[in-house]
Amino acid sequence: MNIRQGAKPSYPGQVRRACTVLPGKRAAIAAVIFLAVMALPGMAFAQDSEIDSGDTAWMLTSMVLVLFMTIPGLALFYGGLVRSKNVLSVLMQCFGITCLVTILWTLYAYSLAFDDSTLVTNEAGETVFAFPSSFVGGLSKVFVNPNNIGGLSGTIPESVFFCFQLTFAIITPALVVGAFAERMKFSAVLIFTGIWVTVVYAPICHMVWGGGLLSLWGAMDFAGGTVVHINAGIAALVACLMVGKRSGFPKTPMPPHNVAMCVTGAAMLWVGWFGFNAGSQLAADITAGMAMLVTQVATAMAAFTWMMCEWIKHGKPSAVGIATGAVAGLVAITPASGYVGPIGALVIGLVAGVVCFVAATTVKNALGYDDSLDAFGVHAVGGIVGALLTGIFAANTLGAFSGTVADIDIVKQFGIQCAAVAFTILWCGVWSFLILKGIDLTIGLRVDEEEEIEGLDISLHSESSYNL
Amino acid sequence: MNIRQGAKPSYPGQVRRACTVLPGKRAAIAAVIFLAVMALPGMAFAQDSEIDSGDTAWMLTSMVLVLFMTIPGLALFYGGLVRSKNVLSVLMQCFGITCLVTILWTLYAYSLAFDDSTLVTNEAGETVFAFPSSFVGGLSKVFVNPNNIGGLSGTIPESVFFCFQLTFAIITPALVVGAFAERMKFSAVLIFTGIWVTVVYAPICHMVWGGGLLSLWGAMDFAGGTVVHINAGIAALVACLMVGKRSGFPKTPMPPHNVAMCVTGAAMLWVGWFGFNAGSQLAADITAGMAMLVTQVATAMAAFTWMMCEWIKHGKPSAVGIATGAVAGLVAITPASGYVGPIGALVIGLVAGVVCFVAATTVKNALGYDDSLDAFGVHAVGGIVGALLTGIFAANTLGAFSGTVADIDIVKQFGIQCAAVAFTILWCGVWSFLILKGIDLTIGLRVDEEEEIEGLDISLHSESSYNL
Amino acid sequence: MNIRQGAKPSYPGQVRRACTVLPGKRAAIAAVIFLAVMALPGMAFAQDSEIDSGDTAWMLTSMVLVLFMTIPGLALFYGGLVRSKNVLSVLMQCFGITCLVTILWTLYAYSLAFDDSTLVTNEAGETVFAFPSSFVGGLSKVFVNPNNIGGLSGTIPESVFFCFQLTFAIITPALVVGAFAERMKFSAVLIFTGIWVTVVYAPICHMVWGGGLLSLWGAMDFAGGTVVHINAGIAALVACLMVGKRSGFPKTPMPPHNVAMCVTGAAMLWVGWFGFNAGSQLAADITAGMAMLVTQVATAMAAFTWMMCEWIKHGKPSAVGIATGAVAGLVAITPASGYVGPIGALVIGLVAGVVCFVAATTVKNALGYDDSLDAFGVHAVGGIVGALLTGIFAANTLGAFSGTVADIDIVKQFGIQCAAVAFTILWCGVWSFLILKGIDLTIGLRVDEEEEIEGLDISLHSESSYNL
Amino acid sequence: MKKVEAIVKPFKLEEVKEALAGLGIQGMTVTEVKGFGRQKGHKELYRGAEYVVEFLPKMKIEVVVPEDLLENTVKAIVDAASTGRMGDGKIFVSPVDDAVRIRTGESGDVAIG
Amino acid sequence: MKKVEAIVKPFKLEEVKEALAGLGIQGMTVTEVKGFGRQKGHKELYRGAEYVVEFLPKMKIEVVVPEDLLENTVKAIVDAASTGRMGDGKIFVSPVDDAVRIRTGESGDVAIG
Amino acid sequence: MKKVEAIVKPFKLEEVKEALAGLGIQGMTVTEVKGFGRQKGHKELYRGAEYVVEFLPKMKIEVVVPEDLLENTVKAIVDAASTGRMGDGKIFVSPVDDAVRIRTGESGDVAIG
Ligand SMILES: Nc1ncnc2c1ncn2[C@@H]1O[C@H](COP(=O)(O)OP(=O)(O)O)[C@@H](O)[C@H]1O
Ligand SMILES: Nc1ncnc2c1ncn2[C@@H]1O[C@H](COP(=O)(O)OP(=O)(O)O)[C@@H](O)[C@H]1O
Ligand SMILES: Nc1ncnc2c1ncn2[C@@H]1O[C@H](COP(=O)(O)OP(=O)(O)O)[C@@H](O)[C@H]1O
Repeated sequence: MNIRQGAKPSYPGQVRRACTVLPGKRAAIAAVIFLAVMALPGMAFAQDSEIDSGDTAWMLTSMVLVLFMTIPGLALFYGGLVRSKNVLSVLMQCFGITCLVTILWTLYAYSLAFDDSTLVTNEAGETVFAFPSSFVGGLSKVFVNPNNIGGLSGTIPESVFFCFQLTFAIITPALVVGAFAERMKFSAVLIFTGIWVTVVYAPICHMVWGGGLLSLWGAMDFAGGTVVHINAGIAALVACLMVGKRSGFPKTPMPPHNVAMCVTGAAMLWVGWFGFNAGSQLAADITAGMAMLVTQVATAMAAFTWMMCEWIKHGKPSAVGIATGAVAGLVAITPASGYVGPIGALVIGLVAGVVCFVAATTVKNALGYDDSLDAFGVHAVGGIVGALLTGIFAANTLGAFSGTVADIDIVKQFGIQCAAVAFTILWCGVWSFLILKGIDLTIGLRVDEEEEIEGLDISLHSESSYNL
Repeated sequence: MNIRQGAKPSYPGQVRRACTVLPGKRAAIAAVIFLAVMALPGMAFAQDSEIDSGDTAWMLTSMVLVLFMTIPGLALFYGGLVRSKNVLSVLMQCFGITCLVTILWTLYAYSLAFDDSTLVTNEAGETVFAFPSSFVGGLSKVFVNPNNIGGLSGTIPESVFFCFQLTFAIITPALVVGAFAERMKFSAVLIFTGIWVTVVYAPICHMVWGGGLLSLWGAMDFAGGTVVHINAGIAALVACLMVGKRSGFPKTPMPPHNVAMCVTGAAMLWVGWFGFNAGSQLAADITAGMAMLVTQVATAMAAFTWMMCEWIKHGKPSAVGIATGAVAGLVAITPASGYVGPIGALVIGLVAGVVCFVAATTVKNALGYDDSLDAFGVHAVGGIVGALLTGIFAANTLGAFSGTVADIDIVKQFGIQCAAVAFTILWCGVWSFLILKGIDLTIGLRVDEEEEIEGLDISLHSESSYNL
Repeated sequence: MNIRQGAKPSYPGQVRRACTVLPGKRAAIAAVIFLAVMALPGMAFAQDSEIDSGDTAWMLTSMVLVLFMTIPGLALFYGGLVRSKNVLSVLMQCFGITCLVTILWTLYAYSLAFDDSTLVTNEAGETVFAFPSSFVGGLSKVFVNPNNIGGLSGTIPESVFFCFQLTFAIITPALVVGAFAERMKFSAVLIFTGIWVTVVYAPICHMVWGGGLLSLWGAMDFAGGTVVHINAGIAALVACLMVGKRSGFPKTPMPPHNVAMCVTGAAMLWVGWFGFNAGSQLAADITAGMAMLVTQVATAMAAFTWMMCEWIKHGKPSAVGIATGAVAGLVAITPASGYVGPIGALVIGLVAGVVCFVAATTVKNALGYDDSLDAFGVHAVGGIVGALLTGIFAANTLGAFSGTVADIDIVKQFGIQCAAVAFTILWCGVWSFLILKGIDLTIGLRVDEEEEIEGLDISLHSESSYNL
Repeated sequence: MKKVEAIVKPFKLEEVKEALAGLGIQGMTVTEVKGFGRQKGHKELYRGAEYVVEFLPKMKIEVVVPEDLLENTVKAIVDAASTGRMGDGKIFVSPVDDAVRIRTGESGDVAIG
Repeated sequence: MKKVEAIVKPFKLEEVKEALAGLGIQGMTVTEVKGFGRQKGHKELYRGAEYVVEFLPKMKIEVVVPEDLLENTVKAIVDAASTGRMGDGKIFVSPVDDAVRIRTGESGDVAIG
Repeated sequence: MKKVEAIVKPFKLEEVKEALAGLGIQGMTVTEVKGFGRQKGHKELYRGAEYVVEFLPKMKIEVVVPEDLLENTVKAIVDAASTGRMGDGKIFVSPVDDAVRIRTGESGDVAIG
């Protein structure tokens, strides 16, 4: 029963493309190559010629765009929202996470997510459930080097696939920063990140994109609704509950210290997100193009919706509002991006705009938790909206509202999406709690009050951002 | 007489490429495909293989670059130039326009610009003048969805072409913001944008790039001299005249509140503009490469020239000056970018630098209109300079000053360019006036004086950008 | 003995690829084309079809990324580090250099670096030493125009190669700005840049990448360790010694006026650097992918290391520190990027982090020169670390520490790298001294003290950045 | 010698300056301050959290004048700075024992001339 | 009429404001200042160069009160602003000859009411 | 007790501070202000529009001293802050009734020690 997959790794692109209606040029290329190889047996360049320079060009670019989302994008978006005495601490957290995750990904975390050599297949060659391979990858890709990562992954170099996925592993814990900003110890942030990437991110990534559990269930997540956003958002909620409120919250107003910086960061997130979503196709093809289009549409719609909600409720639309709405739209379209069509994306944007607006304003204020920068309200809530609506609007049978996926049973798929969301919430919630508890009991999560009032920039980093 | 074009849409890339001297690899590919199809009739992947992953990769990237020009690029460039009490209003306008135009483009505006199914052709298969198809596109591409936009446009997915053109439709009204900044109502900005994109932008775009009137005349506009810059610049002039001067202008000095922000935005515009110009080739080929090269050269030259003008006239070169000069160069090279050579680009940059310098300083001060951020002085004037000089430096018969277009009658082409410019000025001027008049008579264009003095950030958006 | 190379220019990509272990698809493509040409003699599109749209797409993108490094990246990184009265002067210097170098490159400097028509070859067709062709290129590419630059360079348009290399020529003198910031005359900066690019940059570039002296020696410099960083760093040291200390240095503290701006710039440098390193392969292939991967790894490691050094030494890690460490890592991996593997890159990052930290803090303070923004401590020192370690970690015989280069004699290669570094230091040091001396004796290098105290923004540019 | 401290609305600064110049006063010192008073602050809004900005931007103009100019100075400021609306500000007059011009070391009325 | 000038730690501003409001004082003017005193500044660090920031951010609250309110005002500020740690700040009391409300031209105690 | 208010050029702040420390003065309060006086402002230039910045950056140093230190204080400031050029600034001396140290509640001369 334990047949190793051997030379046919199940990379996410392929897993996901399995249910797209437009197999596109990949199939065509495969056919060509097959013919070529048949015709010219033994030609030395047969394997090399599988690389597609166009796909590779786009994926090199996509990696750059996704890194751009975290630094400087997210760093500015979050940095602008905090008070001026904490801006550097947020930038440091984004930078520190970027560095740390890169190192761990190189040493072992990539292997835990994407080494599929331990996957178990049945006689028909289909991957089947097994322990632990349905939860975590193998160890054959630890200490990456030209010998274990020097080849291709589909039509692109595996090194590029490694880098692209690395940027996802970077931004996910960086998103969590929004929840505990302005009060958590820098050392605790780094330790949390290191453990969390190992026991939460890499496994969930493996389960969704590496041939693990959720992919066996048939969950659809084009670019990371569960892996990135629900994951980050749930960790954020747990973190802000465990770290506690900022001193003075909610009585003292804590307005953004630099809204222009925040809006700049949001714009960069928007721009970079095309690498995230259209890049997740791992190719420069028709599906990537449609992913780009629906990303733009859903984002614009969500931003516009959030703005209109404010206009109606408070009489005035705000810059922080439109920027936050854009992020909510980006989050919601993420899992859907390779599957839905433009009009479906309009609906997803509309729903995400309204729901996240309510979550980040009314609900948060009602419940009174201090999710400083709304990492939960935007990423978990938006991610859930997107993951569920993916199950509906992916279907290619909805007229102008059609997506691109054929043969989809909407009710069943919606059920699968619900199950995948619930599983992610559970896995992430429990582990995040345990990790944070452990840190709290040892080095402590939080700076002391005097340091908090002085600001983390001076108290943790001996710097102040502005000497104007 | 009414023969529908059927399967041969006249997309701008193709219209424009018709007169380039280097038909490049497109012809070669066509030949190969032709041969392949001849040789292997009925092969299933024949149509799919028309997509070029390299071209698609570049166009995905180009879309991202052009979006980057508006948010954050233009937003920062303009945001830095206004006073600190209005910076968020400018950022909001850029964001709001981005969202609104995306939604309209998806619903119907793309169809008005690029649905060529109503174009009328003669017996020889050439498109001929007809009403209304020479002024506006058809309606077969409204409510875009995988069924009407899921195929290819040339060698790239039509969804990518849609997105690329969308970013042009976004930046054009966003440029106009520079003229009425610091005093126009946000609601009026949005309404103006919605109508203007419908009755000015989409038709002009159709006339130049969609097979309409100006393309029948033979006007050359590689990347949007008329469509984007003259269009935006004329609307800007009309708008600043109709909205009126800022309270205090010109007696009170209104220096930029953050020159570093403005220069950062200019740098981003420069960087993103390569997507604009080299992307307008719709392919990653020799013409795209040359478009990139001449864009860089003209921009550098115009910036340097503006700087030297200041140095000579005022004794000191300034940062706002060099940044503005760069933008003037970018504008001027836009219509010329796929046609002229590097030395021609040097000349275009030189002329644009001097002429726009005079327009934005001496002329504006002399005439006394309040084009807050010089949207007219830079975009209309620079666009006209570029459109006219394109008629000259495109010719491949000028020695080191040569462009890349063969068989061009310089005098005649110059005349065509003049006519195209004049037509655009007229069409845009009249419509812009009517739209603004209509808004003025209904909801009003302008905030009241107290709101203006308090600043639009607080009065319209209940926010202030800086809480340092 | 003087056989002209004719149609086979020795462009850097090719020079460098000569010793990579993965000749990759280029060989494969060549073979295909060879076969095709054999089979179909005289087919008109044979030459055209050599262009690879995927490679071209990536190189168009890479050019944009490298320009993005200088403006806005480096401009913000440096601009944030100076005092607020000098921020615009730094931005102006970056912009001015960008413009000036673009113009000179177009007129003649590209030719001096990359016109290989004067190279001398022996009977076996190998380039051999000759004067002056081993030191400087020919003049057949002056006044670039479609006739001398309209073709291909390898698989990409030569115009794109021109632009890509131009962005290297821009950033190199821009890096030097860090050494003399806050006190040098703007006119002197421009004159220095113009001469320096002509007599230092273009020749060194030719010697390393254009078939000149250092390439004959066999020096390995994938993306510019010698050409860009050591070159810039040495010029920086000479410049800061000759221009003299800032008034008040080192007694008066001169903290960065805007650390958030500085960190933003560093993030942009990081992001753009993938164009620099992975773009230097001139193709979207396996080597480019590996270059991207090692760039990310070394940078993260160096940033993390610098941060830990601070944490250990001063008790607190700082934002300026982690950002500077990232730049040090980027510098060090530059020469090595196409040759080493990920674990080798980790080591390079570690060494660069420690060594540059010591150079920029302890050594600088001990010796007391005023390298305002550590252009020497980061670029020369980091560049030397990288150039030397390239000789070691390129070898594909080091197990998990392997690079990708076969048949390398580590000891010999290390010797060659030392020689190349020494030669660059000498050439650049002597010329930089002479140029600066000349300027000092004529128009003078430095503003007078009153201007310096008032700040260069007001005294040289009549502007102040912030009017908040 | 008296010090006149006027707290005015920021956009009135220019007019006050000119009014004082009209009296022949050649020097003054200006500080950005925040005022709290009867004038209601505006509310700001961030993600659904509303809060009131109670401290409003004001300009403090300090001018030290010889006693004989006092009355006119106060009057000039009142005239220039008044809009008749809440928040126009206050003028405080207080005694100054002496003034010194740093450049020359002169003291007394001549130092503020 | 007296002017009470209090230099306090920035985060005490809100409490002082409320304490004054508690006394019925309806107006005050606040300035961001830098204080130098016994309280040690923190050190900042840039690329290995350490330096001490000696001037610490403080808030100066100026409030002009009728003489009868003076004592209570000073007491209220001391109570609200004191943390018992170095750097809590100072209060200075000085004479004011007159006050004028710009809006109305009223002067004397009524102008500061 | 007297308040000495010195308006000086910003780059002289450090020297004045040291001069005062030399007299044993341990506390002072500094504010960034804009000065208007005989010293000509510079012009700034934006896209061909020139305008003159009339208000120049200055530093206001406020120090409250016991009467006996007054003379030396003024002298020390004049010596430290003078460059002999227009715009060196002014010193104003005014009466202070009392001072209170917030931390301890002490008042009088001991509060400013
Ligand atoms: N007692 C006071 N002491 C110091 N400053 C005051 C006092 N009362 C008012 N101010 C200042 O005067 C400004 C205007 O006062 P406000 O009560 O708003 O309006 P008005 O002067 O028109 O009555 C306030 O913002 C504050 O800066
Ligand atoms: N003599 C003085 N004149 C003016 N301001 C002073 C004087 N002494 C102290 N200050 C101000 O009071 C603040 C607090 O003084 P400091 O000596 O640090 O603590 P404390 O008041 O607790 O003794 C200082 O930062 C300064 O702003
Ligand atoms: N009458 C005044 N009241 C308040 N401040 C004054 C007065 N006169 C001058 N100043 C302040 O002193 C500064 C220096 O004065 P200025 O006339 O420029 O030079 P100088 O002191 O050398 O004569 C001014 O910028 C202003 O801040």
